[in-house]
Amino acid sequence: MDKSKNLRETAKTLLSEGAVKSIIGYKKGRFPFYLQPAIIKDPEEAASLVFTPLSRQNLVSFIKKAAKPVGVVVKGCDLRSLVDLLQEHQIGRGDVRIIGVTCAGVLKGDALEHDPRFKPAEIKDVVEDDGRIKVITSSGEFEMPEDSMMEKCRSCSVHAPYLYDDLIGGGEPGKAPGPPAYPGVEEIEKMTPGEKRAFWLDMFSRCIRCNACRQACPLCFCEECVMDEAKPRWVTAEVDPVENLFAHLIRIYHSAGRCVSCGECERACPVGIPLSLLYNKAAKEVNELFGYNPGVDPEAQPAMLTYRLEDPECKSCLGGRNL
Amino acid sequence: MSKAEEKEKTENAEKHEWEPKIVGFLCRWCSYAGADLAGSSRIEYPPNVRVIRVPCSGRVNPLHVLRAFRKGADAVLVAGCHPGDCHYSEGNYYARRRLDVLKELLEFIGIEPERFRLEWCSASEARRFADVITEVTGQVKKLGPLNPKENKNG
Amino acid sequence: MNMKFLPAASLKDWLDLLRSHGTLIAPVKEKDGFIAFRPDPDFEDITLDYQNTVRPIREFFLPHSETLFNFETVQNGFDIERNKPEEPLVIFGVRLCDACGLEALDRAFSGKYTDPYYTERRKNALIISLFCTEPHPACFCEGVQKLMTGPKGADILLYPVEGGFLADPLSEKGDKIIGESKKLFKEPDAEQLKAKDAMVEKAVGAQSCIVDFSLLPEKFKELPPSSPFWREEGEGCVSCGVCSFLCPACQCFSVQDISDGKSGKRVRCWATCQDCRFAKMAGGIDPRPEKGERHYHRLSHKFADAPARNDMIFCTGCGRCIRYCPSHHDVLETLKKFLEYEEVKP
Amino acid sequence: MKKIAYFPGCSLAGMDAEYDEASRLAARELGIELVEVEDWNCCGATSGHSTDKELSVMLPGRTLGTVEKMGLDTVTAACAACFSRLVTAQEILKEDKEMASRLMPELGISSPDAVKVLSLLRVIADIPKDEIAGKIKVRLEGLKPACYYGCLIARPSGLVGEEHPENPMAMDNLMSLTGAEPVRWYHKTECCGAALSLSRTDIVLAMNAKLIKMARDAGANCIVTTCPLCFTNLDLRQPQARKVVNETAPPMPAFYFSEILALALGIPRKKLGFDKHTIDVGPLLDHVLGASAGKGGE
Amino acid sequence: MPRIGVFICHCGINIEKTVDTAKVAEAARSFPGVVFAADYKYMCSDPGQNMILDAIREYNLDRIVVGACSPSLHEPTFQACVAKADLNPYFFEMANLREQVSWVTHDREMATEKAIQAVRMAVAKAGKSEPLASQSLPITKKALVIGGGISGIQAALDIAEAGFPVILVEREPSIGGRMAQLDKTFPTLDCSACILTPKMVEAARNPNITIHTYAEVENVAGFIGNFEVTIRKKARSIDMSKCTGCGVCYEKCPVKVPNKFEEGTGERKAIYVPFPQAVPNKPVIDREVCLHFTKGKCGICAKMCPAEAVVYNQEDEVITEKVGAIIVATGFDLFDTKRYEEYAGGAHPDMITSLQFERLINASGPTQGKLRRPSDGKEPETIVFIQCVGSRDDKMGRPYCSRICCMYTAKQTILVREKFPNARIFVFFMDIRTAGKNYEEFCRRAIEDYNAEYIRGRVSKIYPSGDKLIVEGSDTILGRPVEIAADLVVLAAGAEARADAKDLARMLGIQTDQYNFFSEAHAKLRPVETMTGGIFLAGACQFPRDIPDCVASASASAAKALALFGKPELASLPTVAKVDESRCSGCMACLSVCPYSAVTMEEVKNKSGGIREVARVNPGVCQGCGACAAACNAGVIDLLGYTNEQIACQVDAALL
Repeated sequence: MDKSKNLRETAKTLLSEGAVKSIIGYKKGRFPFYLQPAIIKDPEEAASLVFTPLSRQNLVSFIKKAAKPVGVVVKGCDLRSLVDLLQEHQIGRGDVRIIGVTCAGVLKGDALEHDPRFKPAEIKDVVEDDGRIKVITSSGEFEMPEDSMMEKCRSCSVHAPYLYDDLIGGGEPGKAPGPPAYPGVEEIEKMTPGEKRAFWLDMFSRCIRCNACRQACPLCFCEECVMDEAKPRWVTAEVDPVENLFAHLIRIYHSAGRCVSCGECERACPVGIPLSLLYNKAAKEVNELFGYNPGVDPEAQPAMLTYRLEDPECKSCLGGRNL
Repeated sequence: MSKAEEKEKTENAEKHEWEPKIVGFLCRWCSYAGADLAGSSRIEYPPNVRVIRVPCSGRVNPLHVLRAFRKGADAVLVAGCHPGDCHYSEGNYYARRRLDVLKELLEFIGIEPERFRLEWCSASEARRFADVITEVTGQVKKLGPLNPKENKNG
Repeated sequence: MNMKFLPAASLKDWLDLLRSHGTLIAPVKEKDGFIAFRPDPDFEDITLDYQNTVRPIREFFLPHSETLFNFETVQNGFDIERNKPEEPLVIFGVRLCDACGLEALDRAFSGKYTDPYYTERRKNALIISLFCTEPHPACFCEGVQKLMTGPKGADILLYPVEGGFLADPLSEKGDKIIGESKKLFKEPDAEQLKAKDAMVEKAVGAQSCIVDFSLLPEKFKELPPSSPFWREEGEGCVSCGVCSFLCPACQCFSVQDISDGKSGKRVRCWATCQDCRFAKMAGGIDPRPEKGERHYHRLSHKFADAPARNDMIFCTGCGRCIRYCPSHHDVLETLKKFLEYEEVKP
Repeated sequence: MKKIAYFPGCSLAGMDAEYDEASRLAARELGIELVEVEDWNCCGATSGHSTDKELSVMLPGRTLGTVEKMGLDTVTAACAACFSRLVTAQEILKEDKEMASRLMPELGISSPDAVKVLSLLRVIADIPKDEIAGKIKVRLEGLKPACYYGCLIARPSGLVGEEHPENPMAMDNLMSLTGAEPVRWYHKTECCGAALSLSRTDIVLAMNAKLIKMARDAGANCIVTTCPLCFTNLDLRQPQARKVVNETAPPMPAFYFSEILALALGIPRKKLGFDKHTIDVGPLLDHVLGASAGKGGE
Repeated sequence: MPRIGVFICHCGINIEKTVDTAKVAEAARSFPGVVFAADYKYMCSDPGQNMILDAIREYNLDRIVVGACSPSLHEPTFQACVAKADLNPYFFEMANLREQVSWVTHDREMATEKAIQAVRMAVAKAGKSEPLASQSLPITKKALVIGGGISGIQAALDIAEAGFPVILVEREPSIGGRMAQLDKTFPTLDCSACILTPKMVEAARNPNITIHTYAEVENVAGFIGNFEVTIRKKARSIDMSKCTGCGVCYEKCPVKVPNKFEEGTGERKAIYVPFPQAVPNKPVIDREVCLHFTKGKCGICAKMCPAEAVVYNQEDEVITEKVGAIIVATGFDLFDTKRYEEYAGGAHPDMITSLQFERLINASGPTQGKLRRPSDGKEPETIVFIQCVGSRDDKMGRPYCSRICCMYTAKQTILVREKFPNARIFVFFMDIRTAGKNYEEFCRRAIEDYNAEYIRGRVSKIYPSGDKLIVEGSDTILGRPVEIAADLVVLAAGAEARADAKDLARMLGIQTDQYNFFSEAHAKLRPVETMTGGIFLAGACQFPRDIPDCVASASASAAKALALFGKPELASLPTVAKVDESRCSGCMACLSVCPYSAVTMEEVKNKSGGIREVARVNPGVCQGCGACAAACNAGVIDLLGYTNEQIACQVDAALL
């Protein structure tokens, strides 16, 4: 089934029937290896919508400012951030039309540019063909290997959305996802404290504090970020690895119990800091400590806003132990 | 800091061995009262803890803990009423969740678990309070200074 | 000033000589493949295998953040202590787009108003460029600044040719530097010069530019930031400002005093006009609350105001803003549509 | 079969060989193999521990180290005094960090907790009741033991496990499983006088006479113990004690708890060293086993 | 820039001994914003406070920091002081240099350094302080008293007599409590019932007192002046309006079970009045044992009742009451003497507790006051009293003295002697503690006039021998073992906290000590208040107390409640949460974590004209815990008096 075609038809109907005022989807630009977000209001514009293995962006990030009711094209993974926004009262269920798309996985940001088999300039199109990703170039067709997909796609359990109003791409509706695999986290955990510090300070020496991670995050909906606050000034203008790291820890802590590991932050980061490791670590702990998997149940209370009497005691603290 | 103070400080530093800086957030109902009782009971403990009195362990914003580490704390202690004993009935349960996660994150970036403690200490547990401070101080002395600034390259 | 030939085998010796002129800065490939300019690298760590670094070199002249001075309150005012001058810099491997970006910065920081911090660093620096043989499809430096055919901004430009580099001194300083190490350089032969011309031609051909920049100043005057064009244009933007943070020609900064009320320091750091707080004033008034308005601001500054006031477009066609934009916004596409846009008058 | 290291100690290797024998047999029947600690040495009870603290740790400490080397995680001693010394040594190593760091490497102990020390009584009491009950072959109805624990099996409380320091019950419960009817009495942990056995025999005899009287008053027809020192006082010295108080009632047989258990588990009477007892246990056993003879006692 | 004044107190030598206060003041002069610093012997004294007032005027100070004792002691003192100079009390900040510095640090140099640090932090916080004000809140002038023993009755009567309504909740079927169980009272030997019963009746008759017996407090919400209490009135199975208390029902009831009131020494029926003088003197059906409820048979009581007052299908009634103050008077439990297994294995019919003794010697008790051995009904000839059973015994987790046992044991020896002039009466004691008016004289009388034989020493073992109990102990004065063959042994069981005290503490949000007794706000200066406003303690729920002490503390707690009711209105807490609505994104995190439902969502207009929801705090309801401030990711909701900025500044100052 041609998902793009299916999507265009659905979008056109929704807009022309007035079911939604706007639709957030993907469109092609000048370069065949990039897709851009498209926010359309006119049924005629629906013709520009596409869904391909380059549909990387999590479009939920654009939902807050869009004209409501808004239709939003979501992959199973993006859906989870939408569920979180519902949980956190950032949008009413009635204001959003969930256009779910089954997805076999999307490509990493630099997968096409670093492929030795062809040059970016040769790329003509990128298509999904029966669950495989194919690149059509002037020098032939190439199938992309699995490790060219985003990390989250390789352990994906939500190929089909589990909550939607329209399902694009057919197939069975998905099931509510279990906790993700938190790839890479364990390797860091195994390091010594000194190695961890060195690793992160090295990574954050690259950070230019552009805040793209924050801006691209669908869950960073605060009217004004604490990192921008002056009273108190949590983060100073000094861009050094330590300050960068601590500035980041604020976001990571704030993501705990909310972050659905969509990977937008890491994707948006221009300098390639493996941010997902940090967010996945927080998600992993929330899941292990409190059994909570965010972005699944729109009615559930986010993990940090509730508690259970039998929550584990902080490890290495005394708890009830006598000295 | 004035020049004279600075000079004096370096002199002092040379005179004494390195002393860890520990920031302690104490809930006013239980742990701060416990610390007061340690005083009235004349229980001596290391002078390394700098106490910030908060109404409840649930008031402690993890950002404050991060700030303490950022500004050079070698350890941070948050102490509140025992579970079930919170003056506000549930603040410490929220604190436990928040700080449990924070602790894991700190560990993940290389801050040893001994440097961050969440403790339950009631108004009557003066001895326990003193013991906790003594233990943390000892552990941190063993670990040495955290000061991430100096650890830029490992 | 004459072009010379530097055999590949002599590159190390030359770089070692250059180290005596200041701190050598060159591109280094890190473990995870990330390429960035690093100070004082071992020769073995220097890479020449890169399209371009993610971060342009402007950070060495206008750092992400720098302490301008320390201060302390005293009896009748402040004691101020300025930061000490730094070592001169020798930056090797700079793409022309980034070198040209410095020309834009020069106009901002060493023109009518002189910023001592920037000017001092710039004055002492030696920029050695490496010709870009395989531009990215998003590059348009030739279209906007004619950099392939009329290189500028660097002191020396190296063209990689068979067996070594053709070194083209673009400034007198560059010529002098080459002259200082005559032993290492040879006269180029015709074959090499021909290869260079072919290389330039090929690089020019690899770029595409779909905008006539000369029409832009008028158009910006015509269509105000409040136009629906700009509103729609901004809708797909996340306001991250990667476009300006990675831009070799952007120069906005912010200043912050970090103080305990008694002593402290004044810090200057990068800022982006795409940040919703960038133009916000005390009292909450924001002249550019919408993303489209901020896009208008950025682009009109680069393509209309700058040519008018500084005689230069503040864009060097490096393509970073297209490649690293989380939404892959395409500045040329926007400008093209902008030029074509006709406002429907009600 | 579960393997547990077994420290016999001097009594069981000599004077109280019947205890040793009964313990090994009973344990085997219950699925526990007692593996004798290789090259064991004196536990340090009697005078050893009161003269030199370090020696008092090193003597049992060597045993602990050996057990660790044998690759076993638990060691048991049938003798209450041996058990007490092993437990105490562990405790001192836990408390006295300085001594621990000095002695442990030498003794081959990796951590004071590396080996669990249990009394033989505790080892058997920890077997699920149903499991023991299922293996009882001879019900010892008519046996009315006064279970006598003495001072070392349940004390110091906190060190020796869950036994109540004033009213231990493990042996009583075990006896009940065999079909015997342990009597309720109040002198389970009374002193037997062992420490004064040689120096002030007069006191010891008076104490023993009282213990036996109390047991008899409570309705007991025998006394059961876990400790060779207690046993010596109750059995060997009973004739003397009787003279002191001019006792006219018949003598009170004394047993080790494992002897009773072995009998109930179907070990033939002849295999157990009852002939080594001073007080004749024959009539009582005849009475009890006769009663259950029909159920295949001997 | 604030103008901060710093004052360092010597507290006599308490601080000065280990802290160089002059050096601290000197250091403070260099802290940001500090324009004046001084040290003085006693800052809390009048001259000390005047020093602050003078400095405020002279140096135009607008923030005051005092480094002295713990703020829990003198913060209010100094807040009142700065208010005299028209400064907002929240412009005052305190550094704890005594409890947390000088008393816990012996090295003068280190203590001084720590003190400087503490003052630096207080200065930093003060620099960011804002003026805070209270709001007026109404006070519900009605009190709840939990527990209907002598303490609860006294507190209720005192409040009712002052003209305010009181709800008295008692979980037993009658009020009266422990005192109703006692025979005589020391040191006057008054009959306990004779002095208690009139009070019980008075409480029942007082129109301002509503008594709910056979009822329990199930939930407490709200805060000082404005509590909302849920009370479960357990089904009595009796229509109280019809019942005349004639007693036919319990005469005829066929079921007999041990009577809790008699401490198991006597029996009662399934339908019963716990004791003859009960208030209300109307029965209750124990559904756990009543045949009608357990087997579905019987029904005699209903048949016999002339008033047709027995209602088998009556259900529990749950009522809610609004009250302004709560007095906790839940009393104590008796130590479980069975834990002493060396005493005859824990239990023996002729070994009784002191409270059982009271019932056995009481004229209205099961034996009509004839003291007999429970085992065989024989008159005891040798009676041994053992003190400190479950008191002053670390091994049992009861290292404290129960305070009442020495006196009641002396009383009991006198009562025994009065009945049995020829009996031998022994008392084993550790120490005799008789601090109280006429107490020591009373005890001497027991020994000298009533010939009780006091033996100093503990009992190591009790065991039955024949029909006697052999008590083995030691006389530590004579230094020899003692063995007594007793007919009756009375164990002076210690007092301990109610088994469910911890649950009640949680419900009320008050603290308990390590033994689960309720904690007072200050051991000396606020002995009947708890740390939670509006909740007071009376009687032995706080610590073992005798009757006069219970009554005194009950009247004291009543006075505290009345002091509250005397105010026209209540000032709300100024340190409450506050929302910066312009920055709130309405995620409701604060609302989710607020334990007081003080946060609501309100619609406001956007700058762009749209409607959005933001959080708003009701400052009257907010109790200032700050859970919301820590939950708000954007830092939009903050806690006044402990703002994010203030804490951040303290952190910064701590690490300079």
